Amino acid sequence: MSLNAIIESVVFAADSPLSLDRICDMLPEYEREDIKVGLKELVDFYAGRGVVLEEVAGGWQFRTSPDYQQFVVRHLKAKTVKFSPSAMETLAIVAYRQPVTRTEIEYLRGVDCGGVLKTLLEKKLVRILGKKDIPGRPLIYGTTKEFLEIFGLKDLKGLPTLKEIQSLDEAPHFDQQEELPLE
Amino acid sequence: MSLNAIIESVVFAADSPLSLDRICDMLPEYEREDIKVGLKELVDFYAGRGVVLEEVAGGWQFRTSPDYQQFVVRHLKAKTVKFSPSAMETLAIVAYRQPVTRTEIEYLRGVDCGGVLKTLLEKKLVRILGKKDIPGRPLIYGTTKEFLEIFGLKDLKGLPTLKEIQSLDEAPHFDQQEELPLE
Amino acid sequence: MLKLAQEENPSLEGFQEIYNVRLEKFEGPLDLLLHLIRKNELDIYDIPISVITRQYLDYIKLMKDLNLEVAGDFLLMASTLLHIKSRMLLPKEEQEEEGEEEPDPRAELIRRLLEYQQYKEAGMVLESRALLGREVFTRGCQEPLPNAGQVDEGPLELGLFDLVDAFRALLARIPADSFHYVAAADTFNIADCINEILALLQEQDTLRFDEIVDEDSTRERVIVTFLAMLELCRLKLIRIFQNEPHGSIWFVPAVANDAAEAPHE
Repeated sequence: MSLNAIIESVVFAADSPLSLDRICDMLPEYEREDIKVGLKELVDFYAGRGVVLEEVAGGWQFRTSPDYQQFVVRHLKAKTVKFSPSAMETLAIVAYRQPVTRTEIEYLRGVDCGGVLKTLLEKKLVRILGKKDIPGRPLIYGTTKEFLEIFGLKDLKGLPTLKEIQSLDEAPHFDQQEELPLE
Repeated sequence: MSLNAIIESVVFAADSPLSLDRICDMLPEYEREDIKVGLKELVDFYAGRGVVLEEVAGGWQFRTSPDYQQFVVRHLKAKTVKFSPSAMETLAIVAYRQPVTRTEIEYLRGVDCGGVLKTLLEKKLVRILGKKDIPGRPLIYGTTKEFLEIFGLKDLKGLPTLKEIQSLDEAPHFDQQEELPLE
Repeated sequence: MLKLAQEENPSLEGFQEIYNVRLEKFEGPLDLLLHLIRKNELDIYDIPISVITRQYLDYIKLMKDLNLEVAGDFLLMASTLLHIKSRMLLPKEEQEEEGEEEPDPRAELIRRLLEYQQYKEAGMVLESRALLGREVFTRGCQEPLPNAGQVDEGPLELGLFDLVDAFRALLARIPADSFHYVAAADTFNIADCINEILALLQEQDTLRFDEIVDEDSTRERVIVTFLAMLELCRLKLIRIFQNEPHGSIWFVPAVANDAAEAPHE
């Protein structure tokens, strides 16, 4: 187990740049001088690679080399998108209550949903089904085929019901279980 | 500018494992075969260091080597991952038997699993795959990408093989179990 | 279940000596049975059912004596064991009357025990791996990247549980009476049926009534489908055609799919 590998793992996993003092505190079994030499050797070792060891803001940190920035930024487009809670909530309402109008969604959520709905429409998770036959003829929304694909559902009946999810909280239901044969 | 350094920087910057397909998409100017060779070379290059390149959850990711755990954890706030035996039993059943219904899990474990399942869902180790095409259309469960990431598995085929059903006397005795503290 | 250290319960010593049962944390009745089998060095393929039943019941009794809550799952297993035991006691002739070769009444239990043991062990093997966040770690620092904020292309990553959980959280906030009814899966209702028709109409432009209901459909299903159709018609989501009296009823979506119509609210 080499000191350099130890420093490498410690600096890599740290959530902020680690100062020499900090590294020394963490590795009391090693001499400060040896740690300094180790850091120097690691800097040389990584020099010219895609990832380099740098001293920033008074601490040591691994970061991608600026030379490769053009490739690294391509990530931004490849990153998986996670949904905000408000988008999730709105999507849930549309999924479970379709066909549903924006007013109904906003009534349920208690906040304006124009922006979120637009995002959902753009992402093709939600679509306009038509207009409701009531005064004002508001648009009504429902989920799309893409929605089913993303959630891996065959059809809307595959959506878990609230009752089913809530049953996970419920008390044991051991009594029904006895005769069930397992395939 | 070497391809290996590019791959290195791209994989390093990603915040989840990057699949070969994704890397190829990101680097259209390079051949898939060359990228594959590059990954292989990087794996060898990092082998034995404090940080290694690994294939997990269908993608590539840099991680600290388990050998250096004792040093790395010194500065990480104890957010230690801990699994109860019942969580592990349930998770193992979901992992090996997926798609599996709650009733099947409960039959196999002999106890109600609602609470455990919910925890596993919340921890994103288990997900709802949909509903089973049998009367009652029960929910079916499977494991997630996070499961593979946390357990360091390349894919589900990488699950340790189940011990063949054998007679009890040959089976190992799980003495550790006796130490379990009172909950 | 609880594990009680011997010294904490000196009064139990005698009991434990007699029955050789130690209170431990068991994951369930199968776990307890495996423990008893192992402890007595029994052959799992040929479990002496009366021995194991007795010990199992002693254990349950001990739990009760200690005022420990005995989970229903444990009682259920007790009744299963007693049932197996009684079947083992049935005279041979009586068994034969019921049919041909009666399978060993213990077979199912043995299979469950073996299988349970397998998964229990697999869980331990999994748990002993180098886990992310425990033995291994990924890069801790955020990679400083330009414009990392405004990103929303790329594949979506969504889970069904997240969706339902979002809805659940919402319902928890909202007074119950704002929701007249929320999906129920067990019975076939109009809402399900509407969803089904809408889903089908996403894939095809026209739909026949008899594509949704056939001769095997229950009366209830036909009525519900018809009501769903009327409701959809009322909402002006579909139009209905019938080419001849008693001919097939056809639906078409009232609005072409994803009409270029932008939300102009």
